Amino acid sequence: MRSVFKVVENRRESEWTHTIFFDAEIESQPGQFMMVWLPRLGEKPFTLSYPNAVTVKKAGAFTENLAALAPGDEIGLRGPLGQGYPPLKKPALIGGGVGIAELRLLALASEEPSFVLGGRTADEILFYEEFRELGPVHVATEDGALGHKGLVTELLPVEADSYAVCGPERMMAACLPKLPAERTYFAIERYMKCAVGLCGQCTCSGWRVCTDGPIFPAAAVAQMDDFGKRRRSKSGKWETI
Amino acid sequence: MRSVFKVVENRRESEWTHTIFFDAEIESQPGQFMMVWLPRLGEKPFTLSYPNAVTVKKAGAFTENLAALAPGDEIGLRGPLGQGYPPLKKPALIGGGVGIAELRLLALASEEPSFVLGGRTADEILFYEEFRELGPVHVATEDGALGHKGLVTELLPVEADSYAVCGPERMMAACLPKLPAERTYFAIERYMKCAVGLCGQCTCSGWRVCTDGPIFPAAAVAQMDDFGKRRRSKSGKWETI
Amino acid sequence: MIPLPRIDPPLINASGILSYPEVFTAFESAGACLGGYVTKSVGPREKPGNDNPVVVYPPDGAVLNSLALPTQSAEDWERDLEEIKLKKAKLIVSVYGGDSLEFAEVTGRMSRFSDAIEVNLGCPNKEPGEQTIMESIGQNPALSAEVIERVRGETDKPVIAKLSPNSDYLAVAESCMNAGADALGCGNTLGPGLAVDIRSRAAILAGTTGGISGPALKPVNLRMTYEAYARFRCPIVAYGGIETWEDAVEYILAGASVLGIGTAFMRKSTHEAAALTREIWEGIQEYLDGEPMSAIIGAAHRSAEGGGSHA
Amino acid sequence: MIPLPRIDPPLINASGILSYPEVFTAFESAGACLGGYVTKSVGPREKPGNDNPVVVYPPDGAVLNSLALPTQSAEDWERDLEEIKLKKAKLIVSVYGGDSLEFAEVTGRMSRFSDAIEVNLGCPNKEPGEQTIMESIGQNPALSAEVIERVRGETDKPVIAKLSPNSDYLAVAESCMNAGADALGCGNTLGPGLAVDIRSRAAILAGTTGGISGPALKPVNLRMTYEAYARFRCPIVAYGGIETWEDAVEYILAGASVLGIGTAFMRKSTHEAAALTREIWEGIQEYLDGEPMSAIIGAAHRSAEGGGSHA
Ligand SMILES: Cc1cc2nc3c(=O)[nH]c(=O)nc-3n(C[C@H](O)[C@H](O)[C@H](O)COP(=O)(O)OP(=O)(O)OC[C@H]3O[C@@H](n4cnc5c(N)ncnc54)[C@H](O)[C@@H]3O)c2cc1C
Ligand SMILES: Cc1cc2nc3c(=O)[nH]c(=O)nc-3n(C[C@H](O)[C@H](O)[C@H](O)COP(=O)(O)OP(=O)(O)OC[C@H]3O[C@@H](n4cnc5c(N)ncnc54)[C@H](O)[C@@H]3O)c2cc1C
Ligand SMILES: Cc1cc2nc3c(=O)[nH]c(=O)nc-3n(C[C@H](O)[C@H](O)[C@H](O)COP(=O)(O)O)c2cc1C
Ligand SMILES: Cc1cc2nc3c(=O)[nH]c(=O)nc-3n(C[C@H](O)[C@H](O)[C@H](O)COP(=O)(O)O)c2cc1C
Ligand code: FES
Ligand code: FES
Repeated sequence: MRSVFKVVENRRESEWTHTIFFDAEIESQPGQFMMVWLPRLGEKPFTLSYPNAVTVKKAGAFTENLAALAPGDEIGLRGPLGQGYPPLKKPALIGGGVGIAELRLLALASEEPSFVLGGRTADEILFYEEFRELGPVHVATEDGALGHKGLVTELLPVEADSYAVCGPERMMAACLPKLPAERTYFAIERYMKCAVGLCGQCTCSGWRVCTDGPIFPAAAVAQMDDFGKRRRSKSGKWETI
Repeated sequence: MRSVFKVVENRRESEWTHTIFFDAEIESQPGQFMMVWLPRLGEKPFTLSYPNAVTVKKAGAFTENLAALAPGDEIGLRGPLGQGYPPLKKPALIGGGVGIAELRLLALASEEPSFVLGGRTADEILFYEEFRELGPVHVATEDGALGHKGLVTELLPVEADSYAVCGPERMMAACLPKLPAERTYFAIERYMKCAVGLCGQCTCSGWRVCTDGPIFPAAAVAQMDDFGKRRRSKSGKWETI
Repeated sequence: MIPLPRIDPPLINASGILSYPEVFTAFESAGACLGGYVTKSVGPREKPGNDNPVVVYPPDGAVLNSLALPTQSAEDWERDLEEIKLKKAKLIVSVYGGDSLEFAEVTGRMSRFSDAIEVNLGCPNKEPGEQTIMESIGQNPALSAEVIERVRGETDKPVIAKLSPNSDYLAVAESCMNAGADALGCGNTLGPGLAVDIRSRAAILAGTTGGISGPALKPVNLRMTYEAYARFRCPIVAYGGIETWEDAVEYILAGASVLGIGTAFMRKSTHEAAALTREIWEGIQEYLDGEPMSAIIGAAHRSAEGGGSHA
Repeated sequence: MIPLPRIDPPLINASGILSYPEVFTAFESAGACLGGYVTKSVGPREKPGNDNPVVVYPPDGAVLNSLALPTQSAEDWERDLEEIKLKKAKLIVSVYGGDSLEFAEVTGRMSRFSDAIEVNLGCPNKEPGEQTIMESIGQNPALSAEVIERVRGETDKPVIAKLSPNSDYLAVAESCMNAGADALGCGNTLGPGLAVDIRSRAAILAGTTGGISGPALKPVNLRMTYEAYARFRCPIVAYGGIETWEDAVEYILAGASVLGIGTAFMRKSTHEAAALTREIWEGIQEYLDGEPMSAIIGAAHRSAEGGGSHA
């Protein structure tokens, strides 16, 4: 699917984060992603936070433009792409930063989810109220404004039947040894070009994140030497994570 | 559909006519046609006489080759193409020459068919025994060897609920005024190149026989100035019929 | 420059598709929404073209044809065109020849019947032993210019130079425009391509290779339209894989002012084909939403200039 | 002529697809039936290529890409290739440069890692302001020969000259073969083509146009393979729309001895892609029915000569 839709709402979630709603509902599996196209500005990967919205953290020129869209503006979408989560039983959803938004549709699709969320400050704990209605929410903030003062990893382990982790890669790498490999899933991010498995750009130890992922079982992630360590930049040159 | 099959039987029907059976059954509507391809020799239009056979009258180089195929030889088929007959109630099937063969599948698909068949000699009345088991058969031969001595048109009119005519165009043109326009169908032949409506080569008064026909209602045929008169040759130049 | 006749709606058939005057009349009587019809390319002398098979259509939207320009003689075409009775559609006669003199001779005979002359510089098919027009003329800017100049001398009707996507078409177009062409045709078939039957191990087309038309051709001829419009801002008649109104709009935004439909008529009866032309034209009109079509011709260029960089 | 290494099975990825050594290793570990892997084209200096979007896939089997040869530096590629640990597949390094000296420089660095060097003469993509290799070198027989000659001087590995279908490729191939190429690559992407978004009225690819790959390309590169084999009877590595074993067999009958798969991996996970390679190879083997593949390479030519005329 490749289509251009109209923005219907720009909802400010925090200082850095906006949810952009558009006039179409996309059917996807939680964990799959979309390539968001802004005509003449670029195309980058985002996960749906609602069937009709993406939640965007301003990180550079493209996300600045995306977060500034107003009702009536055009937004192009290609997808859904990649492999999402399998159905999860009573999962603990462990999110950091804007990764929290990427867990929202998974939370809605799961039975008895619980949440372990981290951010620099209270503002960054997206969907906090909404998640509290779905299940227990444990929070860690670096400035201590909400919940535990410190890193989300310090809240682990927690009891659950399965685990889904989405956040900065170093946070995820820190979670890896603390969670049971056979019941845990990670959402890996890499620089994406084609997003359909052709160019090889998004490799994590040889597995193309756009088609083999972005969701990988922890057992596979544990075999990936590059995880938490290095990734290929736009030219293919290695950069340290 | 475009495929190459193997010939399984070459059945001699008469001095000039052979039925070539191949190892596949083609689903078609009676009246549709196939482009028969002999690799490196050419491709020409034929109507199925069985789901797995065409009946061929030797008329030139290609049909000589086709009629000489032996078991194991290759035969390419493209189709079915064009518009066949609508379902016909108690039809009289009026055939001349190899056109008789083109009526066989229609006969099998029709309730209570009757037959009016013509040829130069008895040998040319194809499927005579088989048709007699399906319904009454009226025959005219030019040499009087079977049935009425003379032309098939001399047997008309006959009683029937509908009429299907397939034979040399001058014979069909002679039938036209003798049959009720609203219940009669003609099978028109024209020189075919693409057989899929592109090249325009097969025009009869502007109607492309390969896609608008080869089966046309008599009411439409009555409006065609070219019917029975002229057709375009391989180059597009008009030739008289 | 002589303006193109008013082709309304701005849809026509592609040359070599439908081909003959009586087929145009049948289309008109079936309610086809075509504002003009283009003849099969008319050559100077009768020529049967390649033997069958002349078309093969692999899956996935590519059609290969190797008709190799069958034609009756120009005299016989004159007789045919005298008979023609189109109600309101315009008639474009497509012409070809083995050299510029033949192109001119055919144009001289056809001019009086036609509302525009389309010069076929790009057919990639040939009979065994022939050279293609594309090889002998259409790839050569100087020879193409000579053809257009001579054609120009034989007609006061607008002249459309129909290009091959397989040539250095901007160079050819440039010399054609300088030589007096009024519009560009973008374009003829691609390739040619080959299809091999794996069972008999033979090339399927009797002509071995065939020009590619249909959806597979669209991105290439769309780019040709885009680049030609950017360079010449002249009227462009676009051909190549137009099957839907969206395809047509893409070509218009790239710079086309007339849209030609060919392969999309494949396997369609006259009534189905006529319905397709109506759907395409209705889709374009809905898209226009009251704007004149001229307002959006080439609009993809304006936005490329207006809108920022590849950030 | 230096023979190609034994690539068994004779299937490889296409350059720019999968691209990186660690991806090759993942494919091998997933049981892919590829007897060789080709790197992304390696250039002399780091270059990010075009911005996104770099691919667009209209319906009907055409993919347009405008990656424009992103590359890390040749030094960084050396480091990457030192790490590589393929079990039995051969490694082909694809090289490019802005001129023959750069091609030679990269070849000199890559030669020791590779079982063959593939020289990319045909990429139709470019970053804004650049000239394409195809425009600057690949369309010019003399410059292409200069590239091959210099590359030849830097390696004792077999050299594959990978051609563009958009050029006068037989002339380019001729001069490459004379300059010391051992095999031909038939070929790179077609066009390029354009895709326009009708809602925003913008070209979709950031690079505006992109090379066409996938099924739409097959008839053209199949013809290139056929013609190149007829002329040179040399080893041919064929690329373009190979999705099934039937596609592969068509190319073999036309003259290919190695088959490259690119776009067919689109949207496939590593395990799905590996399964596809197995299906293709199994299909070829069943078709061969015990015959060696060499017995059918170019068989479509033999039958064209043997079998009658176009009657
Ligand atoms: C599968 C996936 C899902 C994602 N989902 C979301 C989401 O829901 N919300 C969200 O805010 N962000 C998400 N991201 C991250 C988002 O794509 C980047 O933040 C965005 O591309 C940054 O672009 P920029 O031009 O604003 O920043 P830049 O200044 O270009 O870069 C900032 C950072 O973003 C990364 N980045 C830039 N371009 C790409 C690219 N093409 N592909 C991947 N990473 C890139 C860079 O590596 C860099 O680390 C997701 C990334 C992936 C791979
Ligand atoms: C819809 C249709 C169904 C047909 N069904 C049958 C059938 O079931 N059995 C049968 O014996 N014949 C059938 N024919 C006729 C058959 O196609 C021709 O007899 C055959 O093409 C002659 O080829 P040739 O090379 O042997 O003869 P040629 O020497 O080439 O020509 C002999 C005659 O056949 C006609 N012919 C030649 N080529 C073509 C062509 N490409 N398309 C149409 N006519 C051609 C010529 O006009 C000429 O009148 C059918 C024709 C059409 C149009
Ligand atoms: C069967 C066939 C015959 C053609 N004959 C001609 C011709 O005589 N003259 C010409 O200029 N182009 C000819 N063409 C090219 C078409 O006019 C058109 O440029 C091309 O097919 C692209 O359009 P399409 O994809 O809509 O078919 C022919 C194409 C086909 C498929
Ligand atoms: C995304 C993409 C990137 C490519 N990059 C390169 C490249 O770096 N070097 C090269 O020689 N060819 C490149 N090509 C061309 C392919 O190697 C191949 O020749 C072409 O895609 C045809 O094969 P296919 O239809 O199987 O994809 C690329 C093609 C695609 C689709
Ligand atoms: S982004 Fe191209 S393979 Fe994943
Ligand atoms: S044979 Fe081509 S249109 Fe009928």
